[in-house]
Amino acid sequence: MKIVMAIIKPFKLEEVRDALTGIGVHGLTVTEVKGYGRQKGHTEIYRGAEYAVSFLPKLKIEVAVASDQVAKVVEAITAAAKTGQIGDGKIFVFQIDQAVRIRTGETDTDAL
Amino acid sequence: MKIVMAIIKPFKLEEVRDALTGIGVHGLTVTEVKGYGRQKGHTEIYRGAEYAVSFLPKLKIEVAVASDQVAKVVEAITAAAKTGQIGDGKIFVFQIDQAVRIRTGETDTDAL
Amino acid sequence: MKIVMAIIKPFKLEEVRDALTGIGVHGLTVTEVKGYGRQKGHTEIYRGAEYAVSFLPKLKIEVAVASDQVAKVVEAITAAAKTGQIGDGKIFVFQIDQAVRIRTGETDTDAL
Amino acid sequence: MTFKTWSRVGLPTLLAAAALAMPVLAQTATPAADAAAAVAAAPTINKGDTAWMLVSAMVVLMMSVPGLALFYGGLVRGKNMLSVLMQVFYTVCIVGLIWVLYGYSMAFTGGSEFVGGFSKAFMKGITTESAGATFTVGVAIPELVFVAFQMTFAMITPALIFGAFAERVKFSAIVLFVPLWVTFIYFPMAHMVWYWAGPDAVDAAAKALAAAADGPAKAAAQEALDAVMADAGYIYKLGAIDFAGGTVVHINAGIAALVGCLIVGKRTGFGKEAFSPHSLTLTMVGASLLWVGWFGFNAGSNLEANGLTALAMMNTFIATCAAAISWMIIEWLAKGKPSMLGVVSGAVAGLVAVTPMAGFAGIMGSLVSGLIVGVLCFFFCTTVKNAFGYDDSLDVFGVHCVGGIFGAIATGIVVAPALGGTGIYDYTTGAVAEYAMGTQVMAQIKAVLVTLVWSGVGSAILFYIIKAVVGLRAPVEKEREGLDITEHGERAYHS
Amino acid sequence: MTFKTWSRVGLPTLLAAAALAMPVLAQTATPAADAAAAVAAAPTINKGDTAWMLVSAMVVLMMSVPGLALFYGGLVRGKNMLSVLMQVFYTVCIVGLIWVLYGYSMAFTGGSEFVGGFSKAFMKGITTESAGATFTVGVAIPELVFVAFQMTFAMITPALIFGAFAERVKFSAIVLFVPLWVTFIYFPMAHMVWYWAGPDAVDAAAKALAAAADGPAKAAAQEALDAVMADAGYIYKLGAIDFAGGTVVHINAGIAALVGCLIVGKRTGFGKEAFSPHSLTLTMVGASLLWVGWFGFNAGSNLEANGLTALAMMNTFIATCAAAISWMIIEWLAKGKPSMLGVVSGAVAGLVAVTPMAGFAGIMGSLVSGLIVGVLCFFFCTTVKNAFGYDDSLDVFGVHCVGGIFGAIATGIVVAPALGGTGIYDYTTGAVAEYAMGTQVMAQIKAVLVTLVWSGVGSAILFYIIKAVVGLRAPVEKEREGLDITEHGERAYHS
Amino acid sequence: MTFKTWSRVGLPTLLAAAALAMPVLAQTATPAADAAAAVAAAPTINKGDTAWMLVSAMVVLMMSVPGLALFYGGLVRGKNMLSVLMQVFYTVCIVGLIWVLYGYSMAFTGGSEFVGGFSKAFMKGITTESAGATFTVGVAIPELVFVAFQMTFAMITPALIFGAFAERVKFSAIVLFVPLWVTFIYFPMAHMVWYWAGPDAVDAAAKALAAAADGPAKAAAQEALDAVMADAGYIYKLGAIDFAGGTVVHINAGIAALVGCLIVGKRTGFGKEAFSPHSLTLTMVGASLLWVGWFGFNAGSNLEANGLTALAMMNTFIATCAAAISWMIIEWLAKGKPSMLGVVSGAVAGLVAVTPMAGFAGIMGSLVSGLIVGVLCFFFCTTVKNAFGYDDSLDVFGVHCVGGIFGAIATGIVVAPALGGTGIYDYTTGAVAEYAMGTQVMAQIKAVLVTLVWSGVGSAILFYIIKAVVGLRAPVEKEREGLDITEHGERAYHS
Ligand SMILES: Nc1ncnc2c1ncn2[C@@H]1O[C@H](COP(=O)(O)OP(=O)(O)O)[C@@H](O)[C@H]1O
Ligand SMILES: Nc1ncnc2c1ncn2[C@@H]1O[C@H](COP(=O)(O)OP(=O)(O)O)[C@@H](O)[C@H]1O
Ligand SMILES: Nc1ncnc2c1ncn2[C@@H]1O[C@H](COP(=O)(O)OP(=O)(O)O)[C@@H](O)[C@H]1O
Repeated sequence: MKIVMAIIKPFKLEEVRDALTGIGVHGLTVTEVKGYGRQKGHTEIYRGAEYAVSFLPKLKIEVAVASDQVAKVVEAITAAAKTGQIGDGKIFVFQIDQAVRIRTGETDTDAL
Repeated sequence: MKIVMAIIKPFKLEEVRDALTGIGVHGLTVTEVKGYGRQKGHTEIYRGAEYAVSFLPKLKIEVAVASDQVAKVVEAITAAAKTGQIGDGKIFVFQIDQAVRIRTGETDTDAL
Repeated sequence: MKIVMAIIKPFKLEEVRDALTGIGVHGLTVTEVKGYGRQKGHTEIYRGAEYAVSFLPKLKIEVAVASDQVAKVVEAITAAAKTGQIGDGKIFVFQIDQAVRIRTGETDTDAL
Repeated sequence: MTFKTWSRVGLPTLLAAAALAMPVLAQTATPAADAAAAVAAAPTINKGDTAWMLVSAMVVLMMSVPGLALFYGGLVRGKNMLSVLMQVFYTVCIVGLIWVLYGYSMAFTGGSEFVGGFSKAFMKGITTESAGATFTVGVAIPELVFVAFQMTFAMITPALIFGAFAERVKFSAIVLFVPLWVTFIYFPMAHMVWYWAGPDAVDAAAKALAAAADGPAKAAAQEALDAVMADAGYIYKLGAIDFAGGTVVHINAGIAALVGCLIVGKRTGFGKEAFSPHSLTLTMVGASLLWVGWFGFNAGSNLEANGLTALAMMNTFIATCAAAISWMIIEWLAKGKPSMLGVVSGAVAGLVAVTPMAGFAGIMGSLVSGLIVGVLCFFFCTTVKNAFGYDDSLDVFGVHCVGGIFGAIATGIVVAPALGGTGIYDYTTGAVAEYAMGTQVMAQIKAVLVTLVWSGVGSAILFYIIKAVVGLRAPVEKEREGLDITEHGERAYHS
Repeated sequence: MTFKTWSRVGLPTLLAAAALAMPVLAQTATPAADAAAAVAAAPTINKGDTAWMLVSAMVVLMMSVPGLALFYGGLVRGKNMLSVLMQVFYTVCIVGLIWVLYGYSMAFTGGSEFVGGFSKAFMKGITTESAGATFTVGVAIPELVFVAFQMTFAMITPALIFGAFAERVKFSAIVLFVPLWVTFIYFPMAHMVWYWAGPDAVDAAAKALAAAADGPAKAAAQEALDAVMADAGYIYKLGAIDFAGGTVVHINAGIAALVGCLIVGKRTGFGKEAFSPHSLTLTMVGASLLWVGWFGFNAGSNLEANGLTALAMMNTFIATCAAAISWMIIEWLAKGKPSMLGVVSGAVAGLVAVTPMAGFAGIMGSLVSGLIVGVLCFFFCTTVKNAFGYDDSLDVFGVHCVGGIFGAIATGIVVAPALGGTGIYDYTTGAVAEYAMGTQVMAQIKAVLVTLVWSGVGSAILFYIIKAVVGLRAPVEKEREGLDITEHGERAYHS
Repeated sequence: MTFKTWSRVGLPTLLAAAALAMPVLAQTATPAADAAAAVAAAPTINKGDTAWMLVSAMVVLMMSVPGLALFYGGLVRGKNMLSVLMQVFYTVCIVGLIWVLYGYSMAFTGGSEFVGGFSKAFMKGITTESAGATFTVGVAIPELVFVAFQMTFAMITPALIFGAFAERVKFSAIVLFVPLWVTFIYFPMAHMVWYWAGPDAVDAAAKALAAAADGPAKAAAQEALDAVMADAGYIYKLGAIDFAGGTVVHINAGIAALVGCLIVGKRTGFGKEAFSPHSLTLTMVGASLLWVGWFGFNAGSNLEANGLTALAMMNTFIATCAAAISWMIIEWLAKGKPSMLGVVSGAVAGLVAVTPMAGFAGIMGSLVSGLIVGVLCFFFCTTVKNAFGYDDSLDVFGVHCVGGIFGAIATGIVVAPALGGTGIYDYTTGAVAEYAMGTQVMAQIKAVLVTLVWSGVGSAILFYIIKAVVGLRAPVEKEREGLDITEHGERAYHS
């Protein structure tokens, strides 16, 4: 099993979710994060104080899937989250040792 | 060393924390997240606009522990977070290569 | 490739970011989290109700880097985030299997 | 506070008999009641008074929405915010409708000592020309502005109650509770405390008596005066004074709140989970708007814009300042830190306490009362509540009932002219009456007890009825998830 | 509402000719117009009226900022919050400047039936001594307080429009739109509906006619009266009544809003993404402050502080309560849950509907009107809007235009004395006129149609002009990122 | 602004001698002062004035809480929100208590030119019957309403200061600072600017002089008039005019703020970390409520409800609009984007500037003043502050002091009748005085300088005393963690 973690633009959430359910992935967890990268932020001005804001709002999506599904999932996310402009985000894939569904105690891919 | 990451229902936080301290785990990190899964959300209606809300508030708990403690930790969380109803959440376990306590520079299990 | 995940005190963000860009790391993702650990919280009192607040605001920083950079990155974060007082936080390092830049489809270290 | 349509003035001899009848128009006054009529013939309406009362009604609405709604709402968890706002807004609206249908009539027409009749139901007979009495002989205001002003009191009082069992009650229970409670508890209370024949009726009857020749004429005039004096509410006749509603509003709501929170039971997780206020900022905004609007409430209760109104305003300022500061100091001493919530809680306690005394106390009297009530309510909301372990979520009992009782009794003391108070005006003699503190304090205590019993028992009955009919509590899962989403299908905040 | 400087009173015979000339000072009145002048010579200013009107102007400002700004702002996403606040605040400020430069003059001086002239541009000739008419013969208020009061109406009206195309319009488009819209749409509308010669002029001319000897004197007096009656706005002369601005404010803004939202187009993501309101708490605060301030708006429109003002206040209370409750019930039935947003939306619908009838309806009349409008607007904001699929983001059309049309027409019904209304006063006879419902309702409908056409067509032209000049919409990426950061360089919230 | 109990009127000859004595009751007036007394005997109280002043006091409270508290609070980081709210609320409450204990007496009784006495300490001798002067001969208001109105000025002024060193000061320092500052800086300032013998005293003495036979009677009458004229504050006697408190409130607080922020030092992290405002929404709400309440402040300062009050209201509207728009334009030009914070900052700058001129300027005069002050304060808050590098966190100096100085001096210009101003009324002649701009501007400048020195030096001394006694700054770790949790044991927001 793996976790696919993607950093995406906030307004792409619905599309990514739809893409994933489209390929049979029915669970995921989303976190609001701030991203720093190549994409330039804005300057905010509050009277005399000017602040260059380099952290931009992003969403982090975590999807646990069976290892053989990873490629499909990465592809689906990439396709759905892409605008072609700087700041579209990243996908990282990790290994998971173990997964448990709290309600039933099921483990591994049964837990997903 | 491993990280045990659990997605739980928000009101279970105190119980999970107590369960963990009960087995000698004295550090953890909590993140507010939104979960999408089998548990059904609600419909929100704002005048004419109806939105099916499929992302539900959850908490993500991350606990770094020595590898030999993982089973105990998973068990403790499962027991404390369980209500038996859909949406109780998941536990995922990862491998950590390295841990450092910033204050002292201690590493690995000493850092926890 | 690895991900370096650090839990730090919120007001250290700018310094950590500067330290990282100083060593050539130009991307990272930040999450607001609550930390439970050795650092004592406060008691909040709302009229008759007193609550011991044991979860303190922290920031989680995630930086994906090539494996050979990990040591440098850990060092940089440690140096920048340290105040020497309890609660400075932790650094955990994981393995990543794969990385993708959504915009271009580049993978692995090219994606960072 | 007082109110009578002028139609009845000049007819004191008919009063006892006509108590339940529709008001007879003034133009039909029998020439027999000449002396009285001559005096009462010209109650004048001053546009300055009218302007002030229009403003007062307006700002008392602001006390409810958004004032009270924010004061309470800020103290609950974010997931229950809308349920609080909804309960308050609903209460204001439904009471408004009931008020014009029959509430005003039940409170402010003659009838028994305990409740008025339905002669003004549907606002019958009230026109833009109708005049209503003030506290000054010969001075009237448009009746409609009095209707509006008093309506805003009826709107806010039941809403006060909900703080005691916030975050766990079904909205349908609230929907049912409000109409029942105002009908069976509030309107009678308002009638018992505030209904009387009005200054002109008393004055006219007293003057007629003075002018009457000895013999049967004198006896008839005395009887007429007695009838006028008897045409008043039960608590009014106990001799208790309540300038702006310490009994009717605060003790009344406060005891209902305690009863309600005991019957409803504690919030799930009480004592284990933290029920942290989701926005003390909003609570502070609410408290501030309560304060601002409370000038309409207290100083407006004078029904005129004069020096006494200004005194009521000053008292409302100073008791509030004093209680805020005394809560701050005692909390600093007892808990180690002075909190913002403490200061604004003290302010509200001060406002509650000064309500019955606003137009009776001297400024130093309300200053001292404020200092005391801040400490007293702090003690109740912290030590006493925790000792008993009931979950009066937003301290309605500890602030409104305790502060209200203190204020009601203290009013009997600070009204004393010797302490800088105004004394109590006697309309039969046209002068401030001799003052006997023991008597007055006893009258105040009686008023408090009657209120506690009436509202305590009555409210308990209503809560049990509602529990039987639709149920009081939301199911635990709904409570966990929050009433906003489960009861109202919406959430207060999105990012 | 009405307004004339007293300078012109007493000079009815000169009126037609002098329509565009600078007002002649009263002191220069020709002795020839003696009878009229004698009557009109002593319009008195009562400080109670002045106090009430000062307050009214003050709270109508509070309706805009923060009231409307919060009501609207709470409903948008957090990333567009400041853009809403900014649009409202800008509108208030720029309209204030335009008002004193030439707006007041365009609205409230003589000229054609459609728009006034520039005789009072730059506040020329208006001093602290200038008096302005009320609706009562012989009663005046300082002209400057009328200037202030009416200014606050002009400030809020254009701001209402923006709700229909919130979250997607360039600020520069707004900057341009407001001055154009008030100049070409609002000031003429205000003139058409509210401008007339004033009660004293009519009364004086009528009395002069009555006093005139038969023959040429009579004919001259009749001519003078006709001239006075002709000195009024187009819609006023249609016989339509509008107490506080149902046509001028709500229908006017509501139809401009619909036109605007059609021309601007839907928000990016409409129908796909959730546009959840970022803070219904703020929306509730805004709605509450709108309600509080609306008493200034509606009851202030009586220009005096008397029993009729109190009636307007009560109507404003009760229609609001009724509409809130009826929206709540219909939503509960139709959607399964009663929402807080529903209740406050109903309240605003009630406020809109009662605006034209506030001083004309009886309390039961406004209660029934409120019950109906709550259901009607619910139906429009849910079913109708969704059926047509336009993106009137904050339901300006569904609440203000639909509620406004309902209110305007219903005013023609509830004003009927037989239904408890006040009837319509005839200044030429000094009594309430005979009432013919058919005629009145027809006049109301005509007023509605004229407003819809004038504002609908005029606004469309303006929107297209602005689209051509600076463009209406923000580019999609800016819309995605939020207008706060992209248009104003700041964000509403930080932690 | 002016105030005298009527007790002293009619006794001009006794004035100089009695300056520090308790006021003699009017009833004891010596028959010798007959002519004067005859005139002064009948100052009448109008309920319209009273109603307006009650409202004014009410809304000036709303300026502080929640207005100013939100305006400031929204601009700090969330972790310091409650500390700001607490500081403002505490200030309001403690100043209220001090005001009735001795503050009012220090400000508004005779004494030296620099400060009053203690004759009215504890509100001694002030009853519901006490009357206080307005600016019009023969017109009075209840003294208690004046006490309330002026109290609200004293409440807000010290709270303005804290914006300059928000987010870093110990609460105990604030607790100490406020009583000291009002006692030693504010009350004397109010006395110096606003205390005078009142219109009736001057008028009576002037009439007595006119009526006096030549010879010793004339000399005595002249002496009496001189005594009356001498019975005034130092700055008043400089000939400076200040309608609603440009010097007493804004320059006074603004310079104390600058001094305080220099002594306290910068926030930890200044220049490195972003101190982003946690809620510009709240700041906008605060600014709006400040504006609404400011009508009470400025137009209320006329102490009557008449045409001049309406002028003060219009000026308060228009200068604010103008300054908001001019700040918006200059920011758009200079920084590329017009910000919401900019618009509301401009509005506040306009309100500050119009304060001293509200009842003196013509509407076009305040429009131009507003346009200028918006640009001026923008320049100070951006360029000048950044150049000097001090950390006036919320720009108290840049807005209140700079805007106040501009307004005070501009008042000397726009008051000119030739520029549409009202001119300055001379009570000795009963007419508007001859106007000499140079003289007036010079008087205004002197008043500014005296204020800057008095408050600048005095405040510095107080800050150093407090620094020595309890310390000014919170320790760095507490500052980092936020003052809410460390100083008050609570947090503003929970989810
Ligand atoms: N090395 C990294 N480690 C973790 N997150 C990263 C890293 N680099 C970028 N990110 C995340 O990806 C987001 C997008 O990266 P950015 O460089 O702006 O554009 P792009 O994805 O087009 O390369 C960033 O906002 C950040 O959240
Ligand atoms: N494949 C997944 N990857 C990551 N998180 C998941 C996954 N499936 C579920 N979750 C998380 O677990 C939560 C609970 O899952 P859900 O399917 O609703 O119920 P249950 O835990 O009872 O199976 C979800 O809200 C989501 O946060
Ligand atoms: N075992 C753990 N697993 C995950 N996070 C931890 C763990 N222990 C501590 N943390 C995180 O590190 C933060 C700092 O830890 P703490 O024990 O307070 O101080 P220190 O870092 O000085 O040891 C905590 O607030 C928590 O967020």
